[in-house]
Amino acid sequence: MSQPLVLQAKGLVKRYGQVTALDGADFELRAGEILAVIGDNGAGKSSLIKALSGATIPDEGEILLDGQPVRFRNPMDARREGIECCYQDLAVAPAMTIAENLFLGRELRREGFLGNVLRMLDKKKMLETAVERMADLKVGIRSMTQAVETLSGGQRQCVAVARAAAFARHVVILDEPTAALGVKEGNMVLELIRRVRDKGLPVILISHNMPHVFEIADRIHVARLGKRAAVLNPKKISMSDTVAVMTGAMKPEDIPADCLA
Amino acid sequence: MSQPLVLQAKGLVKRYGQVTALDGADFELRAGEILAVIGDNGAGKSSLIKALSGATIPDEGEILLDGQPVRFRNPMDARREGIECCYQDLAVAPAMTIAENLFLGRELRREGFLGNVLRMLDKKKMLETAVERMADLKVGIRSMTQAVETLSGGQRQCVAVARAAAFARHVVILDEPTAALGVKEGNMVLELIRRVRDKGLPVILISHNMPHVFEIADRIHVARLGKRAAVLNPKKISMSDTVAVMTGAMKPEDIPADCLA
Amino acid sequence: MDTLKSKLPPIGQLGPFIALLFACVFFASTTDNFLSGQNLSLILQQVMVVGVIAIGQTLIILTAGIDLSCGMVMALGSIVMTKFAVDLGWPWPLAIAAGVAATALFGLVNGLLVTRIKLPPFIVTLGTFNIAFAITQLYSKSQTVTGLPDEMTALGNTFALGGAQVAWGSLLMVLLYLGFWWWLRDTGAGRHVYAVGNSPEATRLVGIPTEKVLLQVYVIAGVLYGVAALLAVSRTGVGDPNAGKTENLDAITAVVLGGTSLFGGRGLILGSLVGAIVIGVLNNGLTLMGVDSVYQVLITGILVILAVTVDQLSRKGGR
Amino acid sequence: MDTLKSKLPPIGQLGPFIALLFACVFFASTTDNFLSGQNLSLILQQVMVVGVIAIGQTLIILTAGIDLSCGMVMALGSIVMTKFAVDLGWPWPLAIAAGVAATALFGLVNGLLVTRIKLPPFIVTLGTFNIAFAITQLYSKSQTVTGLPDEMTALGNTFALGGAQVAWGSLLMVLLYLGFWWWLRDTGAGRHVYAVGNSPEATRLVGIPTEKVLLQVYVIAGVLYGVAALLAVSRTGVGDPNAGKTENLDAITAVVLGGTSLFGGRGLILGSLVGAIVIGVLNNGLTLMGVDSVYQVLITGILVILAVTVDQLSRKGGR
Amino acid sequence: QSQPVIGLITKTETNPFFVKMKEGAAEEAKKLGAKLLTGAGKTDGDNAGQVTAMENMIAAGAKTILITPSDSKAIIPAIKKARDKGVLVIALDSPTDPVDGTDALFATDNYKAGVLIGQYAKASLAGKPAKIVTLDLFPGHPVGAQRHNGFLQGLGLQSFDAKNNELAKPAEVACMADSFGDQAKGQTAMENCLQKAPDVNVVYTINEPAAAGAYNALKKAGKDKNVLIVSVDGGCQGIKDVGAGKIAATSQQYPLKMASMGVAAGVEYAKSGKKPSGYTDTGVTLIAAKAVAGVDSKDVKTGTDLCWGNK
Ligand SMILES: Nc1ncnc2c1ncn2[C@@H]1O[C@H](COP(=O)(O)OP(=O)(O)OP(=O)(O)O)[C@@H](O)[C@H]1O
Ligand SMILES: Nc1ncnc2c1ncn2[C@@H]1O[C@H](COP(=O)(O)OP(=O)(O)OP(=O)(O)O)[C@@H](O)[C@H]1O
Ligand SMILES: [Mg+2]
Ligand SMILES: [Mg+2]
Repeated sequence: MSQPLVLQAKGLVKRYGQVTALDGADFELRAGEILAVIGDNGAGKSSLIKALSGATIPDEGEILLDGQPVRFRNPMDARREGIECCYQDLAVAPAMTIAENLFLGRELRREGFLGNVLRMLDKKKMLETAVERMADLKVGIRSMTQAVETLSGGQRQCVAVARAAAFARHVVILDEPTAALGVKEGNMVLELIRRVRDKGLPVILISHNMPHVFEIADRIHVARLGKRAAVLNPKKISMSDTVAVMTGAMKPEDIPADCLA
Repeated sequence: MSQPLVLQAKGLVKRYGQVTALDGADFELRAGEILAVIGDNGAGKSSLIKALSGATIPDEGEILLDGQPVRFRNPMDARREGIECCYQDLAVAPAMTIAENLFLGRELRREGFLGNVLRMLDKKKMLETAVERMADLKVGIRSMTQAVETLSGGQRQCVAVARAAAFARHVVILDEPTAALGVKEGNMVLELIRRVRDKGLPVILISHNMPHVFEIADRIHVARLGKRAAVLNPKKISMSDTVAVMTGAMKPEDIPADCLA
Repeated sequence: MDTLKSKLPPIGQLGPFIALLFACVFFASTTDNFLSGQNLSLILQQVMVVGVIAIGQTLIILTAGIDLSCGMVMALGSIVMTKFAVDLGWPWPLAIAAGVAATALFGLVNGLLVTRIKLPPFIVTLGTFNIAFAITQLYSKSQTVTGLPDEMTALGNTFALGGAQVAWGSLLMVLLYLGFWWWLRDTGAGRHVYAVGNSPEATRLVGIPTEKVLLQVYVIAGVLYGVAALLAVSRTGVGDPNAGKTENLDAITAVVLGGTSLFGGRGLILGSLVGAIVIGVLNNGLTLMGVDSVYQVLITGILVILAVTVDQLSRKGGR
Repeated sequence: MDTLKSKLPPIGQLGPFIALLFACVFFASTTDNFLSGQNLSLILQQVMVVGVIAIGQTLIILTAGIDLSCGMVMALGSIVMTKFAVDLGWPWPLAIAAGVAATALFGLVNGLLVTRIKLPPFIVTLGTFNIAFAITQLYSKSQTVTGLPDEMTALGNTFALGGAQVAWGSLLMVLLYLGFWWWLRDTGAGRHVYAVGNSPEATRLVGIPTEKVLLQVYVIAGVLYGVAALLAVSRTGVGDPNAGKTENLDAITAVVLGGTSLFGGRGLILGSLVGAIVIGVLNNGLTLMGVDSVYQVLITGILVILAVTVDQLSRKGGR
Repeated sequence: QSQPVIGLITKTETNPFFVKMKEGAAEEAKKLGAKLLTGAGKTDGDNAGQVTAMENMIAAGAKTILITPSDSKAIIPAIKKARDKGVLVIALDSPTDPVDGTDALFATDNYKAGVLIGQYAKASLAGKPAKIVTLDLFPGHPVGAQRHNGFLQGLGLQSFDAKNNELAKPAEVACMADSFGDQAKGQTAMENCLQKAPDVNVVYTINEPAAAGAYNALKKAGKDKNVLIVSVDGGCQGIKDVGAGKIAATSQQYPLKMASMGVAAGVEYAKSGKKPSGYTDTGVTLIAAKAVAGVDSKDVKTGTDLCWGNK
């Protein structure tokens, strides 16, 4: 139960003008777990994971990776540590193809002279890999050389999710990965999350879909008003109590101790 | 049961290059009903409602409003008929404020000379109305003069939903309005949809959220591969059978007759 | 709270004003007569043509377009109005109307090409730049038109205002700015200009006739170039076929210095006025300092960059 | 299927070529010697300077930037390389290197201002346009530099190719285009240029160092302007301090005619070559037809608009 | 025998001086039955554009090129290429450097034009100390430098020689600004200079549009009576302004004459193969409404008759 902490944050604060998106938020992710993060709209979930993945720099607070303090100045720093994130607003380049988006910033080069010296891309291999990855999600996309802007909302989301899952070496962060997905595709993403976890990588999953959360999460981090309200154990607490905590109907101190995690 | 048909489409076809998004889709919306449209990602749901709301022009097929054939050449034509649509990619102007987005293209003018001759906007009234509308959705947004680009994903969606609901005089179309919403906010949108229906307006609701669909829909239109696979009666059919029809596991002809609607 | 704040421009939009202030303080301290009322009103006169052109340019840039033809269209307008008055002997109000009609027509052509055939504004207006230039040269036979009726140059006359002589044309420019500021801020049509520039697709989807909005902007800009033509005529007292070559770059510079984004949808039209004045102040101040013309070019280059740097830094945090 | 299709440019990108074809057919039928090998190779020579500048301009425009300074920086480069060779007596390879270093430095300055202080490229390069002009004038004392070593003008020499005399410089231009085409299409660095222009925020979020990509593009463009400077020197045989004033507009026109979007992220670099050639063909063909020079301006304006119209119509359906 | 083809390349499209030149050439070509091609640089000082125009004209079959070189040195290699192909090249208006770069030169001396108005200004001042404003072309333009430096030379002040492209700035010059030869910009420049040097008594302008702009500025400031404006060109409008007392004196040049001489030489070359050679000075005449002692000048009537070689 007390696995080592992989990613940890203490007292994160992020202000946007008069709005305080994060108001002293704490966070703990353990090795090999699936941690769900839930909360009302505007509770600061996206702001939290943006700080964890280097997309924004928090005004206050500290982040520890494997117990060591780290400072991510940009997403590259986080990526270098093997943290991959699928953002809520997807972060895809609409005019570029699916294959290109999948490998953006992680392009495969050819072998030998062409790749090492001329730095030529191995487009064939990238295309093949893209076909494979998207097949995993069972999403019926005809051609990987289609521009992402021609995809349906759900298809686009699959591209972003597949990218994050494919390249992570340390932590995978998914911000509402199933929001636009159909029943089948949503289940495929849950399946994918499990596979990632089984490879030993911890996953942070933000979701508003309670059945999904209860199906897959090992622990539930409840965000409320820019803070962490509680961490719950989905095996002990009921779905309705969880929603009550989330919306503030149930005070954190009223939660039975055995439901905490 | 056999209410008059408000909006009807026959044999809609829409092709994008090699991709056929709509492949002879039929559609029927009855007066005063909530019609859910479900289907896999890429099944052509968004393409269907875009054709119904004038956002795209179908290559083939016809659309009838109150039994009269209509040709929408652009969203303005549909709006003039009182059809309002909340699109999946939201259609908001990110740099403009929430209040401005709510009233975009439907601005309120001042009374008297200032409004009629100088066409001056009544910003105060628009602001007040915006506060009211957003309060309906119980979404905690501090200021209506905030730019939409500073909102969280769910807050942004609320803006788009509120707009469509506020201005419709004939038909309301919502494309995955609850996808990014939290449990509480999602329920508020369902509540809003009911209120709209109770005013007598029919609502088209696209959603991947089966519990929502079964909670609220009067009939369920199942889209599959660019066609209408079936129209189901949620009071008779089970959720799992519905998913089976949607994914193609159950053939339309195998559906028990009393489950059709 | 909402209402008070929404009446003041956000601090981020004060950048251009700060840059102007810096420039003024600098020249006030390095030259003797920069701050004299007369010199300041002179600067206002010198920028009135570019200033009015920059209004039209701002509208177009707010829709994510650009207009390279503005100066040449203005030159054509001034030739048409002066030749109609002098050669054809039309009464001056009609002659002026003819000139404005010519520039409005060019605006209409630009607008139609942009909205109907969906051509990029850069190329369309580059084309009409050439066309307007050639027509101007051919129609005027490259000859300056002189002997205008006094009424046509009346806007160049001045009236006393607290010691300084202010030209009627400068006043007109300021009034036009205030009018369009109000229009953009307080009318639906004005807000739609921002919306089209900010997100054309979203604007179309909510049912605003985006093409009509665009077309209207190009025509309004054309009319404004006609007003600028009248100002140019009243300033120099002639119809000059050689005018208008650099006004496009000057006007775009004024707009960008004023903080309006070339990507459309964001900006404040009063900023363009400030931008135009900054250009005039640099030109005037450097001449007063007695800087050699090559060095003037050098320093202008540096100061333009500095001005936007000030603007950018004053916006800090407002990512 | 995927692979075959991905090797051919989509039909929508053939627009510029079609426009070029139209222009050629038109001039071939209205003049005698337009289609002669010699005339065609002449056109290639005439566009080589703008053509090479347009490569750098394309890269910058693909990142949603714009470079107004390109021509002036080129002029500065040609003055530096010729004065170093003639006045300082440096050996020609070193002198050329010095000129290219100067233009690359300007590219670096542009890039740093754009990436570090986040200034709009339009204003930054307008500033460096002025600065480069002033430095060129001051350093050359506005005097043309003559008496160059033959090696410096060797790229202007020609070799026989199937009856026509082709300049080495034209060949270099074409090779550079092919090289950058490959680079943009087949290397990660090239794809990142598109990504930054298409969606800077998404590119940043996937962990690509967007500022480094931008900076690199501006420096590469600077180096290309140095190459263009050498081509200009070898074409005219002198170092000309008054060169470079209109190359920015010409190059941007070539890029836009070639179908690249000024909003970044979309376009084909070979289109810019075609665009540059279209400009050269219009200029050449109209002179061959004996059209009066004012009418040439008029017709150029109309034809430029027609060229993009053809492009636009050939794209139909590809909304 | 086919029609002789003659190409005329001016510095720009718009300057009335070059427009007149084109008119003169067209008239002469029509008279002599030649075909005239015209071209120009894109801006003043655009050498590359002139080179391109020359190449295109030769490709179009021109055997004679008349050119007003934007850059006297930079154009030389291109002219050499043309002459090597047997094309007759004649410089109009201003010489190339070296002068024998072209077969012949039909031109005017811009430096001398400056000297003449300088001398006129000196005589008019009659010993009063000069306080000068110069409204120049723009940085780096040789003609701008020649007229400016010639003017100062004529005034007897420190100056540079005719080959220098820098502008001299003796102490008597209170303000220098660029007018780009444009009336509106000339007016702006003069207004600014008046702020700096309110007690100016001599204004030199690069051409008559700039002079008209300067006059406007002076008049608005109520100083038009006390200031002497001198200019160069001698266009019909400029001479009118001399007559109206706006401009005190201007150095008149003769573009029509240059052009018709050039065309005639081209036709002659096509017929007989005879090339003209050497420098033909088409002359500069000082035109002033009020003659001053010690300086030779012609009156406005003569100027009007001759304006740009009308008759
Ligand atoms: N760039 C920004 N500028 C200003 N305010 C911002 C910005 N980004 C976020 N906010 C504000 O911070 C608060 C938290 O936003 P955040 O996106 O973290 O919410 P969230 O929990 O992810 O919500 P959702 O479930 O709707 O995605 C919101 O009130 C939002 O308006
Ligand atoms: N502009 C376009 N260009 C090319 N293909 C398109 C375009 N728009 C949609 N498509 C294709 O049409 C198909 C149907 O798309 P549509 O958006 O209607 O699906 P959907 O049912 O709304 O899916 P989702 O549930 O993911 O939103 C998809 O395969 C998509 O790739
Ligand atoms: Mg979020
Ligand atoms: Mg959809």
